[in-house]
Amino acid sequence: MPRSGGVITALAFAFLSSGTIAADPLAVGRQMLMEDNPGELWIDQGKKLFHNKRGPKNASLEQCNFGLGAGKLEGASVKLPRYFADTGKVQDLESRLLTCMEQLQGFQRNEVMKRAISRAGSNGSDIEALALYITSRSNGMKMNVTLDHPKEREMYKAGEYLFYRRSGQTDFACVQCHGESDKRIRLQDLVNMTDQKQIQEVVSTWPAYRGAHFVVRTMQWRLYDCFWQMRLPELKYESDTSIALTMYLHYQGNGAVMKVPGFKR
Amino acid sequence: MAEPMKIRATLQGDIADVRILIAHPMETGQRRDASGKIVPLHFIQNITVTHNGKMVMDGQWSQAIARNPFLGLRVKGAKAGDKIVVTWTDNMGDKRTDEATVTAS
Amino acid sequence: MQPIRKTRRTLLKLGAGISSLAAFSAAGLLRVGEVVAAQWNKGGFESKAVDDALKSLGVSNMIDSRDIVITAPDIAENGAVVPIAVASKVPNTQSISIIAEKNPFPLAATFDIAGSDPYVSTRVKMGQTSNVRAIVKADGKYYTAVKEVKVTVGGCG
Amino acid sequence: MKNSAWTVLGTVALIVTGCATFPDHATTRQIAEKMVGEDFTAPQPAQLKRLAQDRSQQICSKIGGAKLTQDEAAEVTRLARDSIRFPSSGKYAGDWKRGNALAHDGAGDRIQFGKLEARKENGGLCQNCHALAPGEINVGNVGPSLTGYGAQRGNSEAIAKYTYEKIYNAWTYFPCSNMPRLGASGHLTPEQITHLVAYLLDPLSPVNKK
Repeated sequence: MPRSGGVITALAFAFLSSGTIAADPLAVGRQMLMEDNPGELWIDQGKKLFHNKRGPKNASLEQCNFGLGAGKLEGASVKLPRYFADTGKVQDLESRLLTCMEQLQGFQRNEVMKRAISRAGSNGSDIEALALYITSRSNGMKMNVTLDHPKEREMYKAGEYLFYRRSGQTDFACVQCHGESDKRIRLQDLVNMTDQKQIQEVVSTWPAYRGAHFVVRTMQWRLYDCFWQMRLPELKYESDTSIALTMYLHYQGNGAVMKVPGFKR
Repeated sequence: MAEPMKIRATLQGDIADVRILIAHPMETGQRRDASGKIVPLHFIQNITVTHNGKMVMDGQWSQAIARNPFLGLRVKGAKAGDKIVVTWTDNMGDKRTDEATVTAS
Repeated sequence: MQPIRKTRRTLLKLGAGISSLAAFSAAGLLRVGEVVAAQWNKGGFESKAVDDALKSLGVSNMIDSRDIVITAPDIAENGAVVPIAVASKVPNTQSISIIAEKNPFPLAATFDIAGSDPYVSTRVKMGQTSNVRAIVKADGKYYTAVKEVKVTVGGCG
Repeated sequence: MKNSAWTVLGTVALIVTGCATFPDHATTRQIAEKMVGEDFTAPQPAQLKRLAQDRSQQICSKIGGAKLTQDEAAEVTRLARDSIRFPSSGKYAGDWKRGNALAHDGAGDRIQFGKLEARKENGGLCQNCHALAPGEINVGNVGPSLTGYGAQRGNSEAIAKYTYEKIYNAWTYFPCSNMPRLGASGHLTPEQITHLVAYLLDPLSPVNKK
């Protein structure tokens, strides 16, 4: 990102000399926002939340095992979701975080969960900052979700099934909006999640700073918000449905090079 | 207590490309919170940037600057190791100063 | 940097009508090498009309200039974060101001420039589609350029 | 997928992962449907029924873009045709001005933070997916452009009836298309749909302006 400096100035004077404007009327703004992402302000906050002693047990999260061993964060998020023997469950980053906050720090899982998705225009939640910090430690690494355990394969297939499962008064499944390229809802570009390049762009950019909400959003929020827009009931935080969909999407996006935080309009 | 700014200062020739991100609500005084109460006007009014102690930009903002503000500028005559110091002050008297060192790109 | 805070508070107590730098120097409050920000242009930032905002900047006559380039999206997806960059090639540029003409308070920012390239990039809230105007002060004269930014709400809301 | 993995993968190391079997469709379905039953909340228990699939939705949930069989297409079409209820007024076209507002309204009936979106009526959602009046920027393209819809087709009774049916239940003409069955699902009332028909067909409507 620091290397991209001056692109905009260069752009400005390119316009000046040629008198032309970029063909895509949205592109200039998107590039300008992407270059300097306020989401980065939350990385340090997440780092503090991870290393500081907190909660009823006055402990840090340094002993949390995200699958590669206690405290090992580099390369952990690109292998998630995965099966964890200690909980007997397939967990994504956020549900694993909850497990650690509960077991290591003594937080009440339900209380943390209630606040996990912050209100727009707030300072964001602990989970949002932590998820961003932990994922950022895998920046530059490739998404590499595997399906070694039978439960992981179950989750993957369930996620695929759910991606295509239509219901509700809009008759929508995920694929209705995310099955074709170059489509938009109003002005918002829709990612074709059946296209490998495009799904890679998705899985490598969450957590992301959401411009309209001024906070960092996570994959759990992204899925929750889709179901809201589909007029379906509220998706429970860290539910199997959310983890199955994440499993399916992350696996489809394997090979994507992580670069969080993303910036979403 | 204000959160630290994120300041990048990268050398391009003899110009330091300075990019500043600030955690600040920049409230317009018109927005209502979840309970329906007006959130009071709260925004950065002054922001200064110095280069090795010399003021290079002296900015004044209204509440129209976006939440979690960004400021980009280009400092002439810079070299690696130079000090960039940024200070902001808001209408409630809160302020924050952070610094960065110019790095070669 | 605590002293600045104190001095600014003092400034508030001193009230309007006193030139800040002169007051500080006279009171011996200004330490050598200390950097003091410009006094905030209250009249300009609280103006509801573009003309009043311009007056507060000292503008009586503006010259349209192709040496000022505004980089901003033709269409902003999110009016709450509209990126705007202004680059000036007008010689001896002293300050750059940004005005979003249809905002309730049009004057968004003023940047006095000394020793930095006459370039500034920031992000502005815009309530609706509007002209964005840049005002450049150079050698005591005022130059201007304008660009329309269409603002849409976006999303399915 | 399973079979090709068996035949293609040669090395022992790869077989450890490669030979692993995926649950079959019936098992997957059972697992996933159980999740759907447990993983959502709603302010009113009755709203959880939104997650239940009707027969047509089940047929239309093909995995990986698989094609409908002829029988399936026929069944979805028949169910769609049978679902259509006409407005009590007997007129297909209502008030284009109200239709204009509805077409640009994307809200209504969403559930968030334990609350149902409080609205007098649901929006028509059209703008989300369709270009409408000429020159509008903030329009989607998931569905075809409707700009000039009436100007191109005229506003005969037959066109009005077709348009009404298409909005009421799009699957009458295009089984399992992406378009919601807005009337059949109860998202829009028959009266609201007549306003949308007028908006699309009336020569005075912005949609049909040059």
